[in-house]
Amino acid sequence: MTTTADALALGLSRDQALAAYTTVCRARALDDRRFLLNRAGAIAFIISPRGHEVAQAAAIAALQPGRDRFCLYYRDFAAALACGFTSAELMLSAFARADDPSSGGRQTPGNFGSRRRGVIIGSSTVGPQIPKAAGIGLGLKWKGEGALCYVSFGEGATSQGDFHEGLNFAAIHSCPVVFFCENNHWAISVPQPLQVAGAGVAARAAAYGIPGVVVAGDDFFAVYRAVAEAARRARAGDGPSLIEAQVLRLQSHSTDDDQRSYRDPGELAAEAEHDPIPVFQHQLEELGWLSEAEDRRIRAALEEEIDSATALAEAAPDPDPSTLSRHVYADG
Amino acid sequence: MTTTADALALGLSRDQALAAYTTVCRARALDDRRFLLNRAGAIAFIISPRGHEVAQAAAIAALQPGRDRFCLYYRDFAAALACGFTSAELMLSAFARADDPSSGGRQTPGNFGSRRRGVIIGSSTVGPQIPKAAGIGLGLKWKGEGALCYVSFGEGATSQGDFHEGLNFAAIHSCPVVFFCENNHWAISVPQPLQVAGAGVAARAAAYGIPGVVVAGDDFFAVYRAVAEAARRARAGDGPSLIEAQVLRLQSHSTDDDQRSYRDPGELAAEAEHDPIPVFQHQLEELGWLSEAEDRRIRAALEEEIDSATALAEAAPDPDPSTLSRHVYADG
Amino acid sequence: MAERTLVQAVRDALAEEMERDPRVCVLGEDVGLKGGVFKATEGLQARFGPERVMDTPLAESSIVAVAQGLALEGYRPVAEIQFADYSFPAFNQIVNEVARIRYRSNGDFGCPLVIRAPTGGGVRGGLYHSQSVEAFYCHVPGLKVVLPSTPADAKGLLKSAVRDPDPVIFLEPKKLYRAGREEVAEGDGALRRLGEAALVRAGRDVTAITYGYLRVVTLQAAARLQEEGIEVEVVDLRTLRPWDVETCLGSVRRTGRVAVVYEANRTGGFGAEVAAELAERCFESLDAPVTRLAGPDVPAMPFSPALEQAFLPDADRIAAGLRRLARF
Amino acid sequence: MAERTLVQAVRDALAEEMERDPRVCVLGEDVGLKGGVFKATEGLQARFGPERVMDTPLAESSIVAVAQGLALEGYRPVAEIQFADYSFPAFNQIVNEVARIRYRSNGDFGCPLVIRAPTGGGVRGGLYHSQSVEAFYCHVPGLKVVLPSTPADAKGLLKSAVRDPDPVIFLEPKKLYRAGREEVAEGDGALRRLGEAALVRAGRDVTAITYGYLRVVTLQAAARLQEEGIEVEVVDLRTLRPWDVETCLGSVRRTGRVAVVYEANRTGGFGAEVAAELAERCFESLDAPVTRLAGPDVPAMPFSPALEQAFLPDADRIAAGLRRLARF
Ligand SMILES: Cc1ncc(C[n+]2csc(CCOP(=O)(O)OP(=O)(O)O)c2C)c(N)n1
Ligand SMILES: Cc1ncc(C[n+]2csc(CCOP(=O)(O)OP(=O)(O)O)c2C)c(N)n1
Ligand SMILES: [Mg+2]
Ligand SMILES: [Mg+2]
Repeated sequence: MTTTADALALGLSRDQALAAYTTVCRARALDDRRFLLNRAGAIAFIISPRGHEVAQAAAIAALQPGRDRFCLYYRDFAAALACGFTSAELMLSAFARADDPSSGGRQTPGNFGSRRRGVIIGSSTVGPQIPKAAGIGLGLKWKGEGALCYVSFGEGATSQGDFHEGLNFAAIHSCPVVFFCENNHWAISVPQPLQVAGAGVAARAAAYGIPGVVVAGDDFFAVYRAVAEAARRARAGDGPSLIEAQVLRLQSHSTDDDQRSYRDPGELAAEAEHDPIPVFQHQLEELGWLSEAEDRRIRAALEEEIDSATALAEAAPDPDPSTLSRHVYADG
Repeated sequence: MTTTADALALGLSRDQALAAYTTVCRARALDDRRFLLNRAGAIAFIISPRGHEVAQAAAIAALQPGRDRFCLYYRDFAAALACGFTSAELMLSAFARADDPSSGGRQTPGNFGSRRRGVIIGSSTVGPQIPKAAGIGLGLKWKGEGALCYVSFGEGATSQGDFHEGLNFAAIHSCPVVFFCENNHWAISVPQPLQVAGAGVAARAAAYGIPGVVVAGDDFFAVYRAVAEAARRARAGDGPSLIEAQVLRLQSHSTDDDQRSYRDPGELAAEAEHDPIPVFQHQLEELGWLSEAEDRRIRAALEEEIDSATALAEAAPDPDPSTLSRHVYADG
Repeated sequence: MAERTLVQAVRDALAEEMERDPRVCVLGEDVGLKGGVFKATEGLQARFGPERVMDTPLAESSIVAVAQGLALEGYRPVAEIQFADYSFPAFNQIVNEVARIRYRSNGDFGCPLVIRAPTGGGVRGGLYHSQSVEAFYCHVPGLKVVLPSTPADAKGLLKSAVRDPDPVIFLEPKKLYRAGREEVAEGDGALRRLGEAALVRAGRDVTAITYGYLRVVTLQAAARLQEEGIEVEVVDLRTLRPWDVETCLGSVRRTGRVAVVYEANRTGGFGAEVAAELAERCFESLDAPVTRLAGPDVPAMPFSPALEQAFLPDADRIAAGLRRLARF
Repeated sequence: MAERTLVQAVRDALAEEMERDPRVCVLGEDVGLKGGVFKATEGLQARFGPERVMDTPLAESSIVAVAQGLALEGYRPVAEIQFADYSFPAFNQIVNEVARIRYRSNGDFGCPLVIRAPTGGGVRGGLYHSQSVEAFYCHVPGLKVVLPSTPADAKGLLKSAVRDPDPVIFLEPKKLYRAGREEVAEGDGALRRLGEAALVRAGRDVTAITYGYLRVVTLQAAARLQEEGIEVEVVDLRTLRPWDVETCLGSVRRTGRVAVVYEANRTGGFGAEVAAELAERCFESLDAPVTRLAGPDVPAMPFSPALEQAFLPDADRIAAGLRRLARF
């Protein structure tokens, strides 16, 4: 775990750290609310970021939303918030409303997209964003303005051929890409040993002659440092890096899944004790950057924010059925 | 280069080595004849194994045709001969005759297949045989009879997602597979630096936790040793290995290509001096296993063999057009 | 005989075939302990072990490639692709490799394997869990394509697919997985031959040829039209490649009117093949144009219920199309 | 104006568009120094440099993915797939990603790119260098599909494809690459609009709708039939998605007889869509069944010339089909 001294050495300001902490708490509060809404039958389907939030927020904190590009995946709720999505917007997407900024209710929630924010709309398909990020990186390299492309995915996605093709291309052309794997050791019910041959995801970087780093996903500062270093390399023209953040999946894969049917109860119980949010909170307290009172204030404000986000989304209109055939082509 | 003492230590008999040498010379003689026939307009299209023959023959010499499975690729003429294909059969395929044992004239030459010989019919598509070999290896592992699956491909094929998927699967399940890359540093006109990021093909094995070995493809004994070791591991249940044999492509990619249009003339001239066949011949002479007279006898016999193979293939009938629709399905 | 849902019937078919033939094995993402995301393989790993029921890495191209390798070694693999939408990463393995191996080897090799995948929409899966992919595979010589819509058909056709010497794409309409139950036979008594359509409702006025989930909706439309005095004959194709041209021709020659009803994108859908063939071969019996009632040309069912409903042909729309045809 | 072969016209189109618009770039296997295996990009790397004309690794999925990434950054990439048969490893990127990005983002993103690939048979390429793949892509909402058969069409349509805001699959009949020359205009004067068929021969007895290499053979058949007093009207679709329904309807309503002539595998080919649509919409004008004259249902053209010839519809076979129709 990063020590206080290490953290201070990163040059991250208290404001930045607290903003990230707020993002993390916002993601969690949103998630809690979505589960309530799901149980009440108000929304259909949830993929939860629970356990990944700190790693996601740390990664984005080390980058430059507004300047960089972000190819996120379906579990990246905290990352999306860090890129500028609001609670209300994510609620609109949970309710599949017309004003969902990502897709107007067309895609399942978790497929984040916003051109003006540099968040490239993904699909539910696992893997294809990885070589796409290499292409975006190539374009950014040609532009020469120092922007980079961040792309995230689970360890399951690394099994796809597209993972290999993307890393190979980006490495050959020194594309400014940060490959960020959120390794929660499970792809739905398939555990890492049946998914990833060899020592792990980061160990694959060497195959392409690029840096590969393993980092504890509940250590905000460690993730921040790893991504900041990868970003520095990318912006300097030194090419891509692969970062493997080890996290826990503190929920089932989705509300369509029940992990108790395939996981060891003891292991599940033990993991439940390792929520990364208290760890981050504790780090901030150690640094003297967060008091209990401040924490309560943040969380209370978030409750209100999410109340109104929910109210807004509940009241928002569904997509007009007559728009079904729009945007198949540019002139449609 | 392997020394005489090294070679003797491999336990390979003189007969075995001379058989492999004969295979190498047969492949070359066939190739020479095919070029003559091509220039005369008698056959349409050639992919040449020139420069790869010694590596191919060495690899197959370390395996057990009749017991093992072989997924070859289009440049594997010496490998196919080592697996039991005859000169006449390969000529039948060059002429696209009905009796071409691989495909009855349906595929371009170089797509070798024979169920009874354990040579799995490939397609012209680059890459798909690699994960297929993992599946064959899985089946062989289940049977538990100690057989293995050998699969070969160029370094260009390693860029395909299928390469990654195949190695990952085979490594996870310890499938008895020998992955053999014939790295000639060119994929048609694309040189290795634009194809393979990182240190090279063998360096990718570590990503999957399996052995990766680079070997000089003109050193028969070195290739033999590497493949024999990989085979030993595979049969013992220790899983797959990746071998990268560095070879030269002493011809253009195919008769549809002219490498002088994209390669440096000096480099081409220098490479032309490095034919692996004289190297192998010299090694055998050093060992006292081959005399000049013996060599002449072998080559003279091959000339005759190829004369009659050509005569046979020239006279053989074309496929009957009425068979066009056969074998789309089992009952057709 | 026991009452079974469609997904249970799939599971029973797999279990029976694995019991019958030790070469049969199952592989795919999450098919093991979890039993598949739709539970189609539930309990099979406990019963047959982790080799015969194998969780694969998340890589569809290799799932098909490994299945093919196993088939070449004499096994009878049944690969699950978690959603038909995710068969595309395996498209090259399916089309260039699996489908063409018999032809390219001049009959020396065959590749008996089954690729199962849930297909179609209507379960709020959004754009990437709702696609209808049959047209892609129906255009590939060397493949067979099956798309059942009842528990008994699913079981009987899957058992036949497993025993078939050729590769079979087996698409299961996910909206029907738990939509109803029916008595399903056991063992060889359950077998249904590939390539045979079912005349599921007799009628003299209009023929509706359909398959998959829209069979259910077409039957609803037919019931409604009966009240108006229009008798609709409904044919469920069940197997799309090869499809049962004779049964369809027979029906259309009787009624003189035919609509092909399918959920997939209209343009280039498999219904175009059916319509084109019938239009050519029934020309002299036709009293009205061969009509297609199909899904719109948008990528797939959106997640929003409002849009999902706008996509999926319902009984009203199908009835309207058939009524128009009857009155032509 | 200069005389150009089809492959030269492709090259000219690329050069002109790259000259006109600095965002246009070319990528693919061997497109650089070698200039492509068919020389469609010859000289472009020397002229525009190794970034704008980039040799990629041998990995089609990433070729399309990288092109897409560049498109998202505002470039106008033209990706070459060396043979249409090798587009299948990229099928997921093309269908699930490229084609659907505008729809899934509700119009926020677009993906203007062109994927060029030589298609079809007749050059002794064997089973894996001869396939006709258009039906797969024509079934995908979000894609446009172009398949020209003359130098001027190739140039004009490729230039329009490069400027189109949507992804275009641009298939080039390799058998016609060097089959003949014609005068081809330069600059914007060369432009041809996507979606417009060409009525390439007028005739009052039968309509033949075709595209690609078979346009040539259909015209030969039409010339032969003229000697017998049968006047064939020939329509070259040129763009398959969207296809020019109106021009086809107009012709069929005049002649009352129509054959759709295509080289691809008959079952589920794009000709099925054309036939189905015309059969439905011209019902009252038809004097004979809408007929398909297509390639057989075998994987592709075999390497053996005897078998290749048996696959490819020739003028005799097409004339026979049209004659039957005229006399129906
Ligand atoms: C190509 C493809 N295959 C299968 C799926 C179904 N699926 C969705 S998520 C998932 C598991 C992904 O695991 P991982 O990449 O580790 O990410 P995690 O969900 O654990 O964060 C699977 C199999 C899919 N969406 N896309
Ligand atoms: C999927 C696919 N893409 C492209 C091609 C065209 N092609 C045939 S061989 C070749 C180069 C292969 O290079 P490499 O793998 O290094 O083998 P080598 O020919 O050098 O032995 C290419 C691009 C193909 N056959 N298959
Ligand atoms: Mg995971
Ligand atoms: Mg090579």
